[in-house]
Parts: sequence; structure tokens; C-alpha cells
Amino acid sequence: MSGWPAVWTGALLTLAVLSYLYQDNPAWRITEHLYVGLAAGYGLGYTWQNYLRPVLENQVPAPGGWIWLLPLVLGALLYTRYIPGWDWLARFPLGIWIGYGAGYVLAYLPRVVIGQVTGSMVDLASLTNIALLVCLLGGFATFVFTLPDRPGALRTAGRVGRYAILIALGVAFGGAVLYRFTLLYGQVHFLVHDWLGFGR
Amino acid sequence: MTLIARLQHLDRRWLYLGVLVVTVVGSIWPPRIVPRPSPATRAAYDLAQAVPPGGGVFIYIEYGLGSSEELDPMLAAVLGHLASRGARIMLAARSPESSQIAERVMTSVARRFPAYENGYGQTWVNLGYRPAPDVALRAATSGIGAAYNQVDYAGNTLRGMSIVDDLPVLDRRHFDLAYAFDSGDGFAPMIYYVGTPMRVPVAVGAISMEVPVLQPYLAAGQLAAVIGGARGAAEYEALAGQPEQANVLVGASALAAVYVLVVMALGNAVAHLGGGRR
Amino acid sequence: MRKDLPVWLGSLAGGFVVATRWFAWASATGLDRTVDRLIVASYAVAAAVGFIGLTRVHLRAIDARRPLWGYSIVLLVAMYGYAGLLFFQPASAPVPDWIFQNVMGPVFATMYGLIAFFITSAAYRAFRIRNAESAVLLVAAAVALLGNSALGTRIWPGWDGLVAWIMAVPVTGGFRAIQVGAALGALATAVRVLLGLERSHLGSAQL
Amino acid sequence: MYWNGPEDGARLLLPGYLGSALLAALMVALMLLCLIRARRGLSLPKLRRLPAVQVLEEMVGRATEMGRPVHMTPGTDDPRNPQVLASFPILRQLTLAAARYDTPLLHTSADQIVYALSDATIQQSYIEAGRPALYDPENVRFLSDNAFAYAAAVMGIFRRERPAANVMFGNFAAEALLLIEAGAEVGAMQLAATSNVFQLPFFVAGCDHTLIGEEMYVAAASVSGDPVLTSTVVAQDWMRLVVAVLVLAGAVLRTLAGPADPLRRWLQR
Repeated sequence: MSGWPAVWTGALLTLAVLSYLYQDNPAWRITEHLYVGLAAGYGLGYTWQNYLRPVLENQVPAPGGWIWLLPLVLGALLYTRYIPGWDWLARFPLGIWIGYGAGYVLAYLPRVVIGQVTGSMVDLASLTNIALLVCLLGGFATFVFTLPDRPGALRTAGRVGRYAILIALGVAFGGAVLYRFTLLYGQVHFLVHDWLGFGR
Repeated sequence: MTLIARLQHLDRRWLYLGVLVVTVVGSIWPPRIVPRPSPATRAAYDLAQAVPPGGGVFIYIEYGLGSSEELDPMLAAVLGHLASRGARIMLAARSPESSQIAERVMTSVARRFPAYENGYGQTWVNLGYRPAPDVALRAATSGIGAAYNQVDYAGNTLRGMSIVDDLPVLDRRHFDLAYAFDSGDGFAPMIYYVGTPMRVPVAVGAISMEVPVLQPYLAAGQLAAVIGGARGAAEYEALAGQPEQANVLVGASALAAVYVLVVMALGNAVAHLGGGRR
Repeated sequence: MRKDLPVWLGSLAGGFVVATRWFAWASATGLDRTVDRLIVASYAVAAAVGFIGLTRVHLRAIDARRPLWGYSIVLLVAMYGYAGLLFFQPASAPVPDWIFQNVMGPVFATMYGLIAFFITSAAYRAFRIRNAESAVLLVAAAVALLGNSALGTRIWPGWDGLVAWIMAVPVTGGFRAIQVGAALGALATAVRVLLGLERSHLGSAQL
Repeated sequence: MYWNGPEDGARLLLPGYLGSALLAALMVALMLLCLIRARRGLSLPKLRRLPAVQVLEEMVGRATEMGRPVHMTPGTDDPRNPQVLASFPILRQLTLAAARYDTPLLHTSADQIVYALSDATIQQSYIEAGRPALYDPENVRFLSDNAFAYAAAVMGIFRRERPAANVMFGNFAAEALLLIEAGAEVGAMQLAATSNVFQLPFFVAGCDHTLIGEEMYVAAASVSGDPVLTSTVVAQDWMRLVVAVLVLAGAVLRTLAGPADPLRRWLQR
């Protein structure tokens, strides 16, 4: 890496975070607040350097660049929430953002559903495929909301689906365990090798 | 019976200590296990193998530093393989950190290939991150330069970079393969905006916990291939015949698997022997 | 007007998105690309809202000498210091990059690493067999755990095949059912927003 | 673009969107139909009770007894994520309950715009409950838009302020388990709702109550009994039936007609 200051900073911060596991303590609290502060500073600084500054320097002065002022003003309206009496103006950007986002959902999500539907149109000559369809339709049955007294067949299907969902969740949990350990392993590796100089 | 009673009120910090011991041991003496390549990893390898020299590959890095341990070796293995095939590589990122990850891993891979070490702007480019990155990704399907404001990760202009001139649009005509290296949120935008409408084959380099979730998309053909976790990365390394960063991880994680199984068994034993306390 | 106009502008924006994504004539105008970029710009301008919120909360904590107010100073110094640095230098310059790599990086990675500890205590608490359902959950988790770690095949050569079948049938079926259902719910929510039925987020009493 | 060939000039829809457009149009039509029925006061089917949402009130009551706050988070995505949108009506319900019990409600968020929206929702809900003085801007906190800095801050807040109830309703990524265990450690009663299938296993394993996937979108209707919301849930169920029938019909056609079956290809047009 880049010398002992880097290694020692990293190691002490790593230990400070791990100390949370033992109990609340000043080292953890300092790290927590330092981290939150740096992350917020980074977010704002990065947006300025890599987005707003290029837009103000390159896009706005270009021919037809006035159009960029519209979104800048729209975004700035959000800050009216700090001005009593004018705070209703903040609803304009919020309303537009929400609507735009909902439009995205409506425009793109159905295609994903269609993909899942056509992907489920499997050849029933295979036992595996039949089992898949049973799991899928059973899963659908677990989500029916409007029949409080579900008829027997639907209830049975729902039970099959529930087991399929439980298996899926169990498998996902099992898959996650190792992934999580891999991440910790990286940090421990850093402590043991780079900081304490063990092994290899 | 006192042991059981004591275990019933087990302080969770003892479990934490066990985790620490297992990872320290795994870090110093990792057991070596070489996995056999699974069909899913082989599919990913074959996709990259099918990219012609000079073919475009778009790589969307979603994961952050926290997933680096698992995905960096995989990204390095795939980039190394693509570079050995002479593909033109365009990297984009879904967060500021992931743009730095893209830069770090790609420059280290480029050191092994002269055409990439000195070929920035021709053989590869790092477009970096933009706010609302998925919108930028979608915009790239109608024009990459405009979508990324004509600047790359470091703020250099994209104008005049031959890779952007030759591969101006993220579509099937210009790109043979699109990858998401993903810890959960990157694969869906790739399917929505790039895979399904533009018909570019989409592969995912996924953290292991994501693999079950990707199955429906793989089965439906919306994803062309998935490399799963440290194990998948080790398999890819084996296929591509490259140095084995991921392999060590596989051995260490075997220890972790045994430990967690023991903890699960212990939890059950305590609950049942101790008179079924919920 | 103060209440309804933002909602209708939002519906208009959403309708625009749908039209330009689906209809050939609307897509041909190329307007979608421009508007996407403008919306991104408006988001970027909002980037300081949270910054202001954090400043307010922590300044007040310091001012009122709340318990642990000293940590608020740490937070504010870090926040303004780093933002100030990045105002004058790109993130890739040596000093900001050093802080990112060697201060934020290790904290971030260790925070992720904490999950390994927590997943163990969750496994200890949560995977107790009480009935058929919890037994299924436990067995599925154990099978996947052994499969992922490449230990399964050492126990029994067919292990990978078993995991592949589980992945292809109950996992695909179960997750697909969840995903299709969630997509229907999300679609309904989007339509409710576009129809102006869902507006609790805009601070309206009417749901 | 590849579809800008001459033969595409006469197309109404871009290729690949026929199925989507039909699906979305059907959804909107069904929702409007159910909505009109609801507005006319015609009878609507009763919704199945979702036990998980019924406990919201109980959670606030428990916090009141213990003299500790209630915490809610919409997760770590921005408001374009429908899961985050679904959190606002629940936030409103929770705020109304908190106002009734006069118990502090902590709200933390990890996105600037979600923070602004939540703040507006909470303030308005306190006014609606007739208790505007209970609104405290310092209890509505943006913590960080970095998911792990957010989680670190929540972990600190939980240890210091010890909420007795924790509602996690929205989209969560890897930080989910940190929040769950931080809540479990201080003995909070926990309700979780997400469609993020990566995190569902942890919520199911670690929380007292979990809403899975679509249930989170139905929660608001279920808890409020509002006829307008209920009517849209009815439309969801009809759509589910349509999807199930399509899948079955497609599978049968596929089995009879082979890979070139017409239904699938038509849907993908």
C-alpha cells in the first residue's frame, strides 16, 4: 500500500469499528461521526466536481445552454422549504421527481414481468419444468389478497408456494453467509498481514 | 444441565469471538480447494471468448468497496481475459466509489498488456459515475458521449477518443457483451435498459448471495451468464489460466461454512435440550 | 393550486416518460434523452439538502451542549473539511484520494465485515427448528452453505447437481412469484401516483 | 438505433413493448374500473388481514409503556423506487399513532429527497392528528447517503436512544443486517417490509414481523381500510390471475407447438 501512515490509520480505524461488537466506546463513536461527516462531505464535493461544475462551465455557456437553467432552478426550489411562507414551492420539484420516477416504473417494469412470464412458458414434457410451474403458481397463490376465506385448492397451492419461498429464502441466506465472511476476511487479512506482518 | 443453562444465556460476544478466530485462522492458513468450473461460469467464459478482437464490451460497476474483496478478483479475471482477447473495454460506474474501483482494477490489469497500458482512450476508457447513474446508463443506449457529458472519470474530454468515436452507442451493433459487476442493484438496470431493449447479451459478476436471486432472469434468458461469488471467480481464474487471487478465498470460506453450521446446530441443541424455550 | 399543480406536473412528467419509451413517434423526437439529462441535473442541485439537515441537527446539539456534543464537532469538521477540499480539488487529487482510500475505505470495509458477525448471531437465534417451515428454512440454508463453499461436493459428488436443481425449481419458482407480485404492487403504486391518488408524500391529508 | 429501419416507420410502438403496453394498459383499466366501483360505493371484496401490519399500533403502544421512542426508516434508495413510495402512507399511519400515544417518532433516512418527503409527511400527519406541536424537526434525520455511513449512524442512535419499536419499510441493501441486529440488541420489536429479495432472508430470520414483496404495497390499504386503496389491490389480484393464466396457456402451447409457439413470440413483439 502507501506506507506506514496509511497502514496504521487503516488498522486503527478497523479496530475502532470492531470495538462496537464489544460495547459502545469513544473510539467507535469518533469513527462513526468521522465516517458520517466524511461521507456527507464526499457526496457534496463529488457532485460539485464531477457534475455541477462541468454543467455550469460547459453546458450552460454553450449555444442553447439556457435550457440547463430550468433544472437548476427546479432543483433549487427544494431549498424554499427552509423559507417560511414559501415552502409550498418545494412541492414542485418533489412532485415532478416522484412523477418522473413513477413514469419510469410504468415504462420499464412491465417488460420485466413479460420476461418472467414468457420465461415461465416452459415445455411441460419435463418433470423439472412441471415442478417449477407448481412452485411458481403456488407462489402466486400465497399472495392472493382479496379472498379472505381461500377455497381449499387455493389454500393447498398456497402452502406449496410458501414452502418454495421458504426454500428460496433459506438458500439465499446460506449463500449470503459466505459472502459476508469473504468481506470480513479481507479486513482481517489486512490486519494480520499488512499491519502485524504475519505469514506469507 | 448448568452448561445448557449457561448456553441459553450465551452472550453474543462469544459468537463474535468465534468469528474472529475463524477468519484469523483462515487468513494465516487458508485450506486449498480448487473448485471445478460450473456450467454458469463456463457460459460467462465462453461469452468473453466469443468477443472478436476490437469488439466492444461495456462494463457497469455497481459494487462498492465493501464488496471489493469478493468481486475485485473476479473483475480482474474477466478484464484480464477480455484484454487477452483484444476487446475494447468501456467502464462505467454506479457510485463514486465504484468509479474508483473500476480505475484501480483496470489499471492494474492494464499493466500486463502493453496495448492497454498505453492505450487509454483507444482500447479502454473509464466513464466514471454520474448522478442518477441508471438514467445515464439508459441515455448511453442512444449516445454514450452525450450521456456522460463528454467527460471521462478524470474529467478528460471524450471527444477525439477513438474508442468513443468507434463505439458511440450502447447497442448490439457496437457492443458484443455487457457486464454488470454487482452487489445487488446493478443487474436490473442492465436488463431494463441494455439487455432487453438493445439486445446486448448481459452477464453478471455477482456476489454469492445474489446468485439465487438471479436464477429467474437466467432461466428467462434475460441474463446470458452469471459468475457467482468467490467460488465463481476462482472457477473463472482456473478457466482463464490466470493467477489465483480468488482461490485463497474459497478455502477460507470453507472454514467459515463449517463454523456457521456448528453455530446453527448449537442454537438448535440449546433450544431443544433446554426445554424448548422460544 | 399549491396542492394540485405539483401532482399534475408529476403526472405529466410520468406520462412523458411512458410515451417516449413506448411510442415510436415520441421516441423519434429524441426528447427523452434531453429530459433525462435535465432531470439528473435537477437532482444534483438538491445534493446539499441533507448537508443542511446534518448541519442544523449537529449545530443545535453543540449549542445546547447535549450529551456527546463533542462528537458533533468531529462530524461537522470532517464534513466541511472534506467538502471544502473537494470544492477546490478533484476527488482523484492526492489528499482527497488518500483520505478516501485510507480513512473511508477501511471503515467502510469493516462495516461490511461486521455483517459476518451479525449473520452468525442471526443464524444462532433464527434457525431453530420449531415446525416444518423452520426446518425447511434450516435445511435449505445448510445445503446452500455447503454447496457454495465447495465442501458439498467433497461430501457427496452429486451435491452441485442437487444445488443446481434446487436453484432451478423451488428457488426460481419462489423468487419469481415474489418478483412478479412485487412488480404488480410497484406498478399499482406507480399508477396511483400518476393518477394523483397517492400523495401522502406531498403532505396532503388526502391519501 | 437498430429499429430505425424503413419498415419501422409505420409502427406505433417500439419493438418489444407490445406485451408491456398491453400489460400496463390492462392494469390501468382494471384499476380505474375498481376505482369507479369504489367511488360509487359498490361493494368491494374484503382484504385478507396482514397480521404484520396490524401490529403497528401495538408497537407504538409498547414503546409508550416503556417510555422509549419508535424508529422508522424507508431504507436507502431514492423516491423513484416504488418501495420507498410505498413507505409514505405507512409513515403517515405510524405518525398518527405516535401522535395519539404522544410518543416520540424517530425517522432516519439515507437519501436527501426521501428526507424532504418524509419530513413533509410527518409534519402534515401531526397537523392532521391535531397535534402540530409534537412535530420536532430534530427527530426527522437525514444521516448519510452512503448506505454504510447511514447504518453506522443508526447503530449509534439505537445504542444511545434505545427505540422500543423499529419499522423498516422500503428498499434495503447490504446494511439491512446491521440495522436488524442493532434493533435486536436493544430489544426493539421489529417490523420489516421489502421487495428486495436479497435482504428478505435476513428480515424473515431476524425480525418479529415481515411483509414480503407485494404485501408491502398492500399494507397501506390493509391498515387504513381506505376504499380507494382497496380497489387498486383488487386490480392487483385480477392481474395476478391474468399472469397465471398466461403462464399456463403459454406452457401448454409451448409443449404442443415447440419453441416457436405463437403466444410467447407475440408477447415479445
